Amino acid sequence: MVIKVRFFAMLKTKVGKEEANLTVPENISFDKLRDMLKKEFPALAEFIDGKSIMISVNQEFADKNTIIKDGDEVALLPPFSGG
Amino acid sequence: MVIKVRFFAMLKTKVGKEEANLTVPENISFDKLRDMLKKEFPALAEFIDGKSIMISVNQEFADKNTIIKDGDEVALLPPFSGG
Amino acid sequence: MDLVRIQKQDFSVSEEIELVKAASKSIGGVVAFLGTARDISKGEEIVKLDFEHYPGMAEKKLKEIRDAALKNFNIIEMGIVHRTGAIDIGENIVLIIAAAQHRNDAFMACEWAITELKRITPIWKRETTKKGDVWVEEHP
Amino acid sequence: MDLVRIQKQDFSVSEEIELVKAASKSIGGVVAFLGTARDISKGEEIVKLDFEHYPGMAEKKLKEIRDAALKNFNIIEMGIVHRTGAIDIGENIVLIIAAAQHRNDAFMACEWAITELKRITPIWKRETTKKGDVWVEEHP
Repeated sequence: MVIKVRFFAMLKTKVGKEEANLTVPENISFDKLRDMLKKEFPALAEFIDGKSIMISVNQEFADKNTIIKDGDEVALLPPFSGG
Repeated sequence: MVIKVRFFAMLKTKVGKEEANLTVPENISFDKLRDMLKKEFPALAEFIDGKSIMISVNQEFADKNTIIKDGDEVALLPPFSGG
Repeated sequence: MDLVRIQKQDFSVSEEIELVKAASKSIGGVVAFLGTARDISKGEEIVKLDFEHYPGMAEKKLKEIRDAALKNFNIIEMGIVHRTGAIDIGENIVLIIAAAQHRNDAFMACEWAITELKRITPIWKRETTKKGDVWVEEHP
Repeated sequence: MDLVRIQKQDFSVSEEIELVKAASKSIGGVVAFLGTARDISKGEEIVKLDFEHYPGMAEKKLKEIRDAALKNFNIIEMGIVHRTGAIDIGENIVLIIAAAQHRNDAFMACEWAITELKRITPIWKRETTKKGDVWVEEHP
């Protein structure tokens, strides 16, 4: 199945693009998705490992229990600095 | 000596005027002044006794240690309700 | 325009904030408290309010509040405007603006200042209800 | 006009307060937090700011903050506006307005909401200094 991955702020700069389509196995777990993202976007590996970024799925904060489905929109969110 | 006494809000209504001149002895103490005010304006006696009002001298809060001088402006201030 | 005032006419919150912000480009957080005339007080329907103040002394106390806030809180500027005279339901009564580099200081100073205003400023509110007029005696 | 918005253009604090006040005549206390672009950050002179947000998710989070504030605090209405894009020094960035019958509730809700906004809203600030651009990573 194919998901869309979006990048914001400093991560967008690191990756050099705003979004990417990624083919992932059906029923992929959240942790496996993290591993795939690190492999696919090595520039972001240290941020994903450092846990300084959050991951959203369909515009909601995701965690280990989040189920990823075909066509989902995943986003990598660096620390917020609004306000 | 003569002092000016000013009344505000509900006290103005009780006394029926905004201000009055009052002749008091030289070197009158603050406590003696309170007694004179009660005698002179009996409608206010219960408020002065009840300590629900504050007294200012020359636009500063006064207390037992305040010295009253000729020409001073004394005001009887009911509880504040600004803001 | 003076940063601390008592006046009959209404004020513009935006304009008052601009006045306070003019103090420094280092202002990052502004907290404003706006008191407005509400239609109900202790279950009684209010028709209108009237404010009376002790001219001279009231202004002096407001200036003392600003001075103390600038001294005791880490803020850059403070403005205080209180209206006097007749005020209709929904209208502005009082505005306190605290401006600081960081928001926590602005929140603390603004909240302190409105509490202090109610405590030490010779201003009195008369509420007109359908039953008549009454000078408000307690602090809300 | 929506009470919760993200927009490029500036806003008027007075107009936003009117929008919030329109909710009820029982509003007696309004607390507004206004975040503005200051010229110094961690000792570094700032030339300008740029804000980026996650369209859709950021608005959703702001709406969640308003809903939670209305549920958890004794307030009548809340408005939240955050700007995006380029912002010059001294300009408005964010405005949170909490309106209540009594001021304590408005202060608590407003302070909670700006802290929560910084915590959960996908908005990012880029500071331009004379040395270059940097995405701000920490909460102030």
